[in-house]
Amino acid sequence: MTALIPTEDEVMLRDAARAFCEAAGVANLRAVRDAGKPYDADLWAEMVAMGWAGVLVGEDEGGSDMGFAAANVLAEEMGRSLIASPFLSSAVIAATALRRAGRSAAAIADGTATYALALDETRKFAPEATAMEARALGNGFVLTGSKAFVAEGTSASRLLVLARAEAGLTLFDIDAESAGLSRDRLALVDSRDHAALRFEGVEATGDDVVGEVGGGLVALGPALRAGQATISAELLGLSVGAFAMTTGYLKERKQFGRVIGSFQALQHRAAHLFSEIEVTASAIAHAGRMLDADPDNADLAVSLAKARASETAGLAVREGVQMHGGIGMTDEYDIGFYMKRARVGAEWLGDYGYHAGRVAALKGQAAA
Amino acid sequence: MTALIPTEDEVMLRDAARAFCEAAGVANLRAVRDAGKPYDADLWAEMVAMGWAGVLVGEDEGGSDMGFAAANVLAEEMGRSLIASPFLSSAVIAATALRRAGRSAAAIADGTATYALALDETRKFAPEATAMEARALGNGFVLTGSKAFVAEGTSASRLLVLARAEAGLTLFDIDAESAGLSRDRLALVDSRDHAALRFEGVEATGDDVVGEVGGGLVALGPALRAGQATISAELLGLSVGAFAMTTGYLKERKQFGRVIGSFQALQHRAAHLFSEIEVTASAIAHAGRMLDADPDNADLAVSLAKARASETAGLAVREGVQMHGGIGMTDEYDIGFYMKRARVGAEWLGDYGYHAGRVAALKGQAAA
Amino acid sequence: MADGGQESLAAFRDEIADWIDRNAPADVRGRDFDESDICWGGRNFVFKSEGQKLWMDRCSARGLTAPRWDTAYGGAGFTRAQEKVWLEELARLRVKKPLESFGLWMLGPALLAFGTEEQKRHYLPQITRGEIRWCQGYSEPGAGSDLASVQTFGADKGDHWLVNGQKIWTSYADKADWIFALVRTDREAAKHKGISFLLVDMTTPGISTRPIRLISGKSPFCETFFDDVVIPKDQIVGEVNRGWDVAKHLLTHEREMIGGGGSGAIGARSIGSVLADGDITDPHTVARAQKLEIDSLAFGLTMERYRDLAKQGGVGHASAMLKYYGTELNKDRYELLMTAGGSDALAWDGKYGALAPEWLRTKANSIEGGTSEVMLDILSKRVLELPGE
Amino acid sequence: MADGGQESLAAFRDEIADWIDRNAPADVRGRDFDESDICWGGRNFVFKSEGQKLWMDRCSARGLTAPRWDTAYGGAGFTRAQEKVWLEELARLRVKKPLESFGLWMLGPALLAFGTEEQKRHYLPQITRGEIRWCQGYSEPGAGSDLASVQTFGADKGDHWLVNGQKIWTSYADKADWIFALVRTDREAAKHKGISFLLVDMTTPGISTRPIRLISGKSPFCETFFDDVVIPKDQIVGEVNRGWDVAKHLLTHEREMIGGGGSGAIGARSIGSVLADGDITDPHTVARAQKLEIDSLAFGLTMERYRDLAKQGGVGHASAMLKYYGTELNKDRYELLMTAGGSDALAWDGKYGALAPEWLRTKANSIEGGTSEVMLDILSKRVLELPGE
Repeated sequence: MTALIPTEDEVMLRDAARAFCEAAGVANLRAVRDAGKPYDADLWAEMVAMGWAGVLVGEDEGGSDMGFAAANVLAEEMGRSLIASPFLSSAVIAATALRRAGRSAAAIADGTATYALALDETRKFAPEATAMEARALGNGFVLTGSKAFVAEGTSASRLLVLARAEAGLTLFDIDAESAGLSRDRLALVDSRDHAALRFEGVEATGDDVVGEVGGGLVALGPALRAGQATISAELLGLSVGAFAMTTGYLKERKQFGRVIGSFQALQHRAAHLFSEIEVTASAIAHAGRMLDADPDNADLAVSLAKARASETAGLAVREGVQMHGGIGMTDEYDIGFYMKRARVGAEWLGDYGYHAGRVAALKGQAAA
Repeated sequence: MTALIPTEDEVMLRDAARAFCEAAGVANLRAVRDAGKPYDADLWAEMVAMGWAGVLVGEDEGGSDMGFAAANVLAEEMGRSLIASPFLSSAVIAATALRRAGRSAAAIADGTATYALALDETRKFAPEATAMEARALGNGFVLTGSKAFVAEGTSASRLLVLARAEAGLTLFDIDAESAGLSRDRLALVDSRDHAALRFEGVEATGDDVVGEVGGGLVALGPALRAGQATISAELLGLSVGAFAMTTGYLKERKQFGRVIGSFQALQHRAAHLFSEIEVTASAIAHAGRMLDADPDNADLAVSLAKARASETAGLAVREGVQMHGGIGMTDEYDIGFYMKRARVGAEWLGDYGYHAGRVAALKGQAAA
Repeated sequence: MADGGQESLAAFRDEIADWIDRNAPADVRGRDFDESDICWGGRNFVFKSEGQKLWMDRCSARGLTAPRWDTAYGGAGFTRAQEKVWLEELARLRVKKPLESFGLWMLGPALLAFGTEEQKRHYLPQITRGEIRWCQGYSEPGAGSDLASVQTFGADKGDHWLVNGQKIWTSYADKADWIFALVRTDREAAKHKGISFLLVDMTTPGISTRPIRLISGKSPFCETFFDDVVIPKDQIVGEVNRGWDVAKHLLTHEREMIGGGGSGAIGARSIGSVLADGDITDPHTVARAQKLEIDSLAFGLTMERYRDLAKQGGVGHASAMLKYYGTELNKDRYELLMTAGGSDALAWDGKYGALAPEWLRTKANSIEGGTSEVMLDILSKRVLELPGE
Repeated sequence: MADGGQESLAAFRDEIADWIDRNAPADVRGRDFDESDICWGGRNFVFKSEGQKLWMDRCSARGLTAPRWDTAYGGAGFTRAQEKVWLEELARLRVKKPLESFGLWMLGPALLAFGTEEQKRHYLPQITRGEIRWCQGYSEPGAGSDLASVQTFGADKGDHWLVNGQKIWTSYADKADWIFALVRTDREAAKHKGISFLLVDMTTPGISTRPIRLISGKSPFCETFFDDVVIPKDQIVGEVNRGWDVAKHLLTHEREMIGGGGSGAIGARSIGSVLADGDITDPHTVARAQKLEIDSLAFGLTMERYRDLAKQGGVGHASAMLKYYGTELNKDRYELLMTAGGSDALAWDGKYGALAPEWLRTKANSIEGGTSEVMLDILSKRVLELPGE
């Protein structure tokens, strides 16, 4: 496996992505929120033009095919500046699912389509417990049920939907404007695009099935791993961004006649947070390498990354707000945006408890 | 219920106990250890003379009958100075069990007998899972099995033994020198008297049953609660003692040209520990009051006290050793004795996880 | 009414209960109240109902909006025991309090301690009658925990001060009639020595306010700007340049109000309300919930124990522990609630109502009224007596 | 041997494997080794077996006890890559290392960097041949983390220093032949400026040692006393009063050895070994075990990542993070093991062997080699560049 530090190519990609994302800055998310938009379409068009939407799409389909570690690099930089976009749902999760199933992902790479993943039905991530019905009808299916927490749910042009057919869980690729489908925007704390979906007799053909009928979890597996690793990278970037903002503040803010960063109690907490971020960064780097080198055995690496990233991001934003004091509580200041996104990111695609349980189970097997 | 602060009588008792225990000091436990003794018999004789052994024994039996809050006061002071004695096993647990069952505890009060509680059979506290056999034989029983972790196990003259008769768990009061009983000293880290016991056909008569045959847990319940509350008080005292030693050291030790107690990172950790100790002290005070006012409904208060005390003592000794630095690692210095006793005390009569589960279960009932 | 024993207190209880029962209108009785039911008084206050106004007026006529103040200042002259009975009977009869205000909580006590007789007779009855609503002007941008670093400056112009500067975190400044503010009146003096405690009519030309939006959404907090504001010399409490004494007095008061996170002022949802669905079984969340239950129970007992200690002669600076521990515990509680609530908890207004904004709001608990760091400093220096640098 | 490419390294591997196979006696092969198998060398060392001595002698004759040192100083002149192959082949063939010592780890590197050519040719071969066992005399009672506050004083007596004072934490001082020690040789100079790095024969009159008993039981640590000890002027490394430069060089070395708690030097039992009985199901212990697994895995990856970073140009002071995090993690691991082990874990020597003393011993992890507090200071000041007071 490649070393856990970035390759030269990855360093170049990171520098370019950082410059781009920092130019937009948290101001971009703030503007998106204040305008009530799902994300900045112009910014996304630029990302598409740079090949980001096709990062996991084959070159034969117009993708840049840079791989999972590269997708992590991009997500980390987006996390640092809290850039809102369909990158994770569409360019990572959907592109991986489609490609592994031998379907075209060209529309993702060229930006003509964006995807959302319609999976969660209750407040906690639990794919195996999916209840949405996919009733057979002729050569096709009729989908009935609801999805509770769908990222990019209002803006996506297409949906990956997991539903229960007679043969078992099955993954569908359907038009987001299908008849019988209603999408209600959820106003969540991170000001990004989320929706609750209701399916009332939505029709799907046999061609809409991704992978095999009854093989929905098999089809979804690689995509979930990719999404979990990449949201972890975003959370790492978010932690780094919040931490940089906080140490910057510690160096400039004065109280009681001295810079507050000179108070040893704050110094030790900052140094501890630095350590946690460094340790989490290793888990993220490892997950990217594993997905590129041996994707079907990356479960442990991915759950390790998601558990660490969720926890570290929580600590980074709690310390961030507290160390900023009163100003950190104001909407005018950016640190609160980090706290809100960290909360949603920690929950999405499995929280700390879920992934800790996965790590324990996978390690248990390994030891046996 | 009486207020959560000490009464005038309790303040007097505390002051007297503190003077006595501090005069002995940790040096007493060190001497006991170096001499390989279970405890200092002369010191215990003085405690008996002061009425401490009879703190829960009725005045008609020669006891001082001061109650559970008073027993807590004594245990807390013993904890501060790490005094080793049969106080908890004999004067608290056994005295409570015998008294509630209408049996004489006069021998405990006057010091002619000391008791040990032979209960745990595995590495974790689980009275309901007791497996030791009490086979009926004529009007009596034959006890066979083993007990793994018996405090005061080598020195006690009598034993309270929980065993499983046909009618259910039954509590026996037997001579520690009974035929068929062997006691092996366990060299545990706290340098106090512990033993593993083997019962090979030990005979007990019907008169040896405490309470009802099959009613062992009923007979033991009040005694366990008393013991759990009092070990909690000891752990609180231990925390206070370790903390006092530590803050004393912080005020005198110099590093890098200044007193280390002036380093803000250590100050904040000390202040946090102070807070934890204060919060735990309230739980201990409450448990004492509940045992005196309404002993049969004191389960929640007692488990709350034991959970808090176990956790706080752990923090107090870990911070204590770390803040002492290298010298804290030497046997010559006393802080390590606190760490070792805290570990044993946290385990005995149910650890944090056990009592946290009890609190959750009892609160769940209350809410239903 | 004399400070009688148990017997006369029982008679007092009957009497006051009877009075409440006869005078409290239906609008202020017998249901669960929320924040919108609070009567704040003041020139611009919009009463929620006729009964709300009637109840305030009836109570203030009897001095019951400030029961322990002297009758000369609009109070009822109650003892502490009598006040307790009054509050107990209100709670028992499920009748809400007639008036809440910063005037009652903060300025009143400051005037009673530091004001002139003339000031007491002028300002206090306006407060008890709910005529004037006060707000507090302490914090400034850039001051934070270092409250004494006041930059708002009042230039001495003979018969008045000409004040320029800016205050922040002035709760309800946009709704208040008057403000009590710390203003630097001597730039040469030591930090704590050149501050005065001034009273200012918010309608004075040059004063403007702007509400502050928090990460949790709308808030009662404002920024308040002073632009060449003229303040007559008699609108001062205490001596010139000795305003810090007054402020310190009030800060102690405020800390006691905010402290005690587990219950009361800060408010706390029970974990069970969110965890109860039974689908959360992962050991991390369960362990956190059990620990939070334990710590909350023990903290509740600690508040009780400290009240007992206070009665016996005070707890001194150790009360900083209640502020520290209570607010940190409350933040932990809401972190856990968010975890337990999962995606249902992420909405601004969702299945659990305003849980998410409440969670965000708790982050201020350990900042306002003295940060956790300041509390730990107080504990280490004043209680543990650890040395300074 | 030239620093060749992959091809010549493969040939080297064959060659060295063959040599090991032909020369390693049965006593040093093919079984699990424990601490008692370590060959420390020195005048007083009692070899565990004839084979142990034979293996040391054969290796040292080939320079293999210090493979990277120059052949002129008793080494083999290996490259880093060759040394790695040597160690890999030893591991693969399950043959133990011929010699371990503070001389190889610490004094050797210091002499190579600061010693005179004469010193190198005199002292280094004694080390590689296992003739002289060294110990380290840095810490003093009262110094603690503040290593530069050396009080042991060497009075300048012309051709020698007359040394008086006391050292502490001198590992194996009771078994060592010589000691390298920091001694103050100028009391007037600034703290770091008046220290010299001296080499002392432990048989010199006036030196005595006393073992230190730890809370975890017996230990290799000693106190070492200097009572009018005469040290010739040529027994100094580096310049007079510049010993701190040498010490700093060695401390960096030491930190790297102690760091990395999760594995290697510190050693760590797996949680599973104690938890596996399956009777521990309470959510607190299970959650802690899962978290520890996660953090240990991520920390292991971090050590790997830092090794990669180091190859690329160094990690600088950020390596203090490894020391801090690794040792704290190891302490947490042993706390958890004690909880999981319950009463069976409380014995000095019980069902889990020496788990209890190991647990107590871990408490020193975050003290020795720079306390956690010193590591956090380094991180905040050198890496995060937070300002001093």
